[in-house]
Amino acid sequence: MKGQRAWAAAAGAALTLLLAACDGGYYGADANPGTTPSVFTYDTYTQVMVDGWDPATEYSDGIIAMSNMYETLTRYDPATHLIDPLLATSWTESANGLTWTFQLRQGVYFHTGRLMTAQAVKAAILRTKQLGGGASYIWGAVKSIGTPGEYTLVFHLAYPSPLALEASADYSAYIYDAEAASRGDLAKWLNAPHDAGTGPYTLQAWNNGQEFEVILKAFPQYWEGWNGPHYNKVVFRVVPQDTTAAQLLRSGQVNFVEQLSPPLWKSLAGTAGITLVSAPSWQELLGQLNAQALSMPIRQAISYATDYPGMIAALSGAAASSSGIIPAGLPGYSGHLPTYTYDLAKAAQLLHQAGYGPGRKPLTLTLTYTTGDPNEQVAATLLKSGLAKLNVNLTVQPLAWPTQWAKAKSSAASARQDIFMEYWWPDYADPYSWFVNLLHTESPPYFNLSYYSNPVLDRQISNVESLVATNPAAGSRLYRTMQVEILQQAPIAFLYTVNYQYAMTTTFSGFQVNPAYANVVFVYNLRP
Amino acid sequence: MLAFVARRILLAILVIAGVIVVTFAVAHVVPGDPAATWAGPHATAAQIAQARTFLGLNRPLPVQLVSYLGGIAAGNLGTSIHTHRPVLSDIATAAPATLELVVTALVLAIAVGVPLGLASARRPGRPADQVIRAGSILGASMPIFWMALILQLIFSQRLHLLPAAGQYSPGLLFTHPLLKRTGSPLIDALIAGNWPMLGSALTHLILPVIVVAAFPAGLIARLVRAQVLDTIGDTHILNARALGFGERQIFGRFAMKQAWVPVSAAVALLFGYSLVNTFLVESIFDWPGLGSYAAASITTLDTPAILGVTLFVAIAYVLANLAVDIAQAAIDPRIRLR
Amino acid sequence: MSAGPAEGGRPPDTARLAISDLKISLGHREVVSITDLRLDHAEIVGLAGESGSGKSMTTLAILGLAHTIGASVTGSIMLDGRELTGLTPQALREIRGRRIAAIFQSPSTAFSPVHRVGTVMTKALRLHGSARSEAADRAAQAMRQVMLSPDLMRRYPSQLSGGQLQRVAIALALALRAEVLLADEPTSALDVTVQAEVLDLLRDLRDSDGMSVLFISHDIAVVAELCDRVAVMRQGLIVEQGPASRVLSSPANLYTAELLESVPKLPSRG
Amino acid sequence: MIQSPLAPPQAAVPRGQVLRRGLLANPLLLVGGGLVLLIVLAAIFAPLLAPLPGDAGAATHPFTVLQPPSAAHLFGTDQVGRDILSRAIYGTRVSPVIAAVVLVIACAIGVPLGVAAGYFGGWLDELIMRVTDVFLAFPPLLLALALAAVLPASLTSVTIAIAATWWPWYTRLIRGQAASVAGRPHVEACQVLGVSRSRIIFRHILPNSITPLLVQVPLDVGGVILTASALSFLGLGAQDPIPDWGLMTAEGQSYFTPDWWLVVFPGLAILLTAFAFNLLGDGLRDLLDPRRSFR
Repeated sequence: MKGQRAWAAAAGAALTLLLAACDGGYYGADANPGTTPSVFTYDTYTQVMVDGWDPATEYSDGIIAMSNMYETLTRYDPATHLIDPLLATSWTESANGLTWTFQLRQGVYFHTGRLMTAQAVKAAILRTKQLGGGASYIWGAVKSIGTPGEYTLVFHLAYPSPLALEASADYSAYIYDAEAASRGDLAKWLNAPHDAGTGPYTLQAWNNGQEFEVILKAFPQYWEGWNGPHYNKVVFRVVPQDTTAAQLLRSGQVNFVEQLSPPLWKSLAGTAGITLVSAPSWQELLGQLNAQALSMPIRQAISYATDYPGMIAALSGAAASSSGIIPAGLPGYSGHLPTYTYDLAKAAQLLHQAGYGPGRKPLTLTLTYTTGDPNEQVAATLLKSGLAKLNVNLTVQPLAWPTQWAKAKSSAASARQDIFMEYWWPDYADPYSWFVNLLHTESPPYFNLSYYSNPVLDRQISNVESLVATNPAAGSRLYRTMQVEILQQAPIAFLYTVNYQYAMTTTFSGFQVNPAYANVVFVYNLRP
Repeated sequence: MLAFVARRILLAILVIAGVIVVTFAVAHVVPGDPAATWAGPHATAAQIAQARTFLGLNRPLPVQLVSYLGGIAAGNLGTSIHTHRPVLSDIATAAPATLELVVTALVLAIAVGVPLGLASARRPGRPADQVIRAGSILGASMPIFWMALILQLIFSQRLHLLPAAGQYSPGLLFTHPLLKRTGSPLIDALIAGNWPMLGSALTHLILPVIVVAAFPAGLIARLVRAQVLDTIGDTHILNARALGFGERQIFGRFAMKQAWVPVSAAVALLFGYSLVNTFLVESIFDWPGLGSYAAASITTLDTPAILGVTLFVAIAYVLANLAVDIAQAAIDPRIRLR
Repeated sequence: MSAGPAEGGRPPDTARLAISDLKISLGHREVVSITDLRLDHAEIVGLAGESGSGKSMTTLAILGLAHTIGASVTGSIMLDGRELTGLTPQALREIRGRRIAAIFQSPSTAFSPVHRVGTVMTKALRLHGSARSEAADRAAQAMRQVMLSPDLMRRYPSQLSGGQLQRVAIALALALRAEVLLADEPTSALDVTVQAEVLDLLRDLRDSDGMSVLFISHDIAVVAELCDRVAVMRQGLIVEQGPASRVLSSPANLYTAELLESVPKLPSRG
Repeated sequence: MIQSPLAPPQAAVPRGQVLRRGLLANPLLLVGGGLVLLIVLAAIFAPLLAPLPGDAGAATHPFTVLQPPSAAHLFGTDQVGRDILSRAIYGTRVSPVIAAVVLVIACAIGVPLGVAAGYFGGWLDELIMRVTDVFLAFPPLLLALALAAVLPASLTSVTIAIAATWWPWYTRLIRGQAASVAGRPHVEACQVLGVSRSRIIFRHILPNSITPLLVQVPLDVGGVILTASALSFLGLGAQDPIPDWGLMTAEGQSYFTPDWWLVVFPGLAILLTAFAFNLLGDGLRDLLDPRRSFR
């Protein structure tokens, strides 16, 4: 055999491998040759769809995509603090608060082609309620649903509940075609993935684990129509490095960046073609303290060892001080709670009670946070620094969000972390979400990742919503009582409240921050 | 020659089998429970037990090894935990981008390294030689991830000369759509005559290629220098001079042709080395190849994916060495006799 | 020409190669100093001496390659009356190979191991002005002249024996139509029968092609057998030179006598 | 014998003179040696040299984050206000020390195996060398990376992962040497005379086999430092607040566009350290083993 032939054979083999690797089609998986759609690209540092595609149960970061594919009966308006109509055009509440009647919008089609009727909405809500995942507790008060007319829906409640508000939730409130899979398994069909919403955009491609992760295209039969300027494609692009994200934004390759490190965000000020938007949020950074592994004095000590002013200073502008549990702007907020301060002496004293602390035996704790988020990294480092002065060694592990969450939910208690750092935001404009998700007894754990269990608190949580609906003052008092108790028990360290720092191109207008829908951009509302 | 090729192929197969066993061993030092990870967060104890049975983790280790080998023989590298797709198809999706980067970098490294090495050998010990030598040691001392960041900082963030990241400008996908044939946008754009896309792919390639090529170029230069200096004292070089050949031909033809043998062996080594280096730089340049996949697998503790990539790169490396062995035997007949 | 050239000086203008006052230095050390050494048309001159006596350095100096090992050269080297020292590298390259060819001690390393021997031959011929087809023809013809099949040109050096390679080297000199052949220990690495064949070939070249050969060897017996005239070299100096028959039968220099004594038996010339 | 025309005449020169000449002829070796000396001194006297030694540990200064280089902080401060100069100085105690430990472990595994393979030969030799071949079939760094990825992220894991993949080089290096020493007449004579195996190994084989290691090990220090830094950069090694240069670079990545000093200085420290050891190793090789000018 001659050398040239050997080379040719090797090259041929390599080429075959290359060709075999490709499934044909066009780059970008979606680009439709011959058309020049206007594309909106949303840049995020972490994977978007990690909790499945079922609108009834999805309860994680998928909201930023799902909110453009699915709609709810109502939507919270951050400007007026009122509930606006969406799929429902109007609603009434009976005097005793136990019967709610919703009039539905007519001529709305699901992406499956079916017409949205009262029957269809009822089927979706009942399925969501029955599955019990996500934020399905919002339908918890619903005893039965009547459909007296084709577009009239009547909810009969077991106890008073603010249903119009709850119907605006960003999770489990989506209205979808429950018969999309006919007789098949709907969850399986949805996770294929497919979508069955009524929203302006419909799923075009999902490239799981890849950079151009989710691609949505316009739904031509959208009820609000496509007159006037709108984006007709939405791309969710995962870029873990925020310096890269900033560069992509500068060159116009992405339109919106969800999060940048504060100095990087500030450095973009004055850059031609870029707008910075900063706004207070209802999103908090929490440290859920493993209540099964750590006694109360240790949890309190950790809360005292947290350098709150330090975090806010270090994150210059991206963080605001936390006020207990409920962020300002939500019912139940109180500015005068016995919150923790950065007090190492008190922390040392508490640790001594537990047999640890300076001069005693060392304590080793583990903390997990989401990789790619520099702010969480700073918070974790500062916490570690504070604890180190107390003879507590904090092992900090950055993990991709799906992995971090999976580890926390591990059935083996030994595999779980001591401190779980994550963001929390409400499911609708109400604080209930914090209590029912993070603090109510939960087995197996889902979001109660402090594994905290308190029967008294559980009962209070069960009552608080109906109390708010019937006696707001008493409801407020109960919220306050619960917050005092939780701060005392310290299953969660409330690190800070996020200040949104978005960066976006100036190529569109109409963006509005809506803290009730964390980090969501309602792309249809933008005018390119 | 045929016997030589057959023997080398047989050896390569044995080595690959060993590589698979080592990878399997690495997979089984993992602390923690792969079954629990697989079964997912909602899993009950029974579901985890079921997952353990499904993954075959309840069987004795030798049995698991045999089925692992069988799986690999059938092209099954397991399922990725973070993409939920077969690892092999993930690798197939990512490999073309990495090959585009590594092959271009090696071509650049040879194009730069060989002339530098020859220049160094022409005047050994002189300032130019010392500078080239120091430069190549500097290349070998360069933390490649840092070099990537610094080049990005200078050429893209500060001077705005080159794009920071990506394989091409995605905006072009809509104005100049490109059909996927080989998985390398560079080659595909060339085939399709899609010039805007080709330009975009080329400018996006510059920084990552320089970073990946830095060490190989230095190493090739030093190797060429050493080999040429080694050869230049040989009688046949004297003979060539006595025949009236000029120095340019002496170095470029006679000495260099002999140097290609060790240089090509080094290129195989550098191929493997550069594949691994992409693990460090692809995520910086947002390059959708094996390196980004491996980096993502690391943050998601995705053991099957990490090991799949490891195995794939190791096998590619063994095959590259095999190809070079055979090519060398074709260049230099003496090798066949060894 | 059977009688060989007569003893005594010819006029310098008739000498093919005339070396006078040649001094070769390595750094500040003078390693060779030759007052007078000449090579006539169709003559084989032996340059004998122990290793390290400066014979090979002389070869390099004649080829104009002494600088490649860092040596400097002064004095005069005349080829057919033309001064070689001081020529430009370009002019020297045209003479090397084309007019003065050289063959070296170990034939197995004399050819690039990664080129076919024929490739080197045709490259050298084309370098000196032959067209592609002419180069191949001339090489093949020269191969036949040294009793080798032209097919061997397709082989790599590792596929040829030492004797074959030395013949190829000589064939190359022939093909180039060189007038002077510098043969530096051309037979030392060969066994006795092959050695005899090569020596016969050199005689042939002298007799039929009129080639002048400077035969360099440490082996006084071989020199005695082959050469018309002999120069004996020691520590860079020529200690004795003259017709082979005279020098070898009645050496004037003590060193020559010593060299002769080391040979078991004086070969008889026939 | 006959001298090759090209071998310049060489007079015997005393060894010390060779060394001195080598040093003068090779300024790079002097530079490398000097830099290595500085790095070692920095590691020893880090507490005296670092302006804020506490910043190499758990201390943070959240009110002075991301300060550019100034008289107060020559290298600036990082995202939690730590003095980067102090951390960079303390960094000399991290990856160079890892390199030392890795090389000691790799020698401890590689040398005995190499000696055993070379001295005993036979099936043992076959077994050891085939295993070695398999390890060497992985590109450098790859296996260490895979191993570090499945182990918990820590410096110990990194050390284990690199050492576990580094020894085969030494086994191969030692084996050839040991085999040739074992074949020497005086060793064979010892065997005939009934000298115990352990005595032969420790008195004859081992001392005569490890010479190439003296050349190779210094050359490898830079490589191990780069490997360890790379693993830390990927998050597989050192964890905050350990002042590892690779980790500092990784953490600085989120900030480096406006705040370049977070990335520039730690990376420069890696570059300089690896460069110093490579210059030293390279020069030592030229000096001790001029024939093997390239591995």
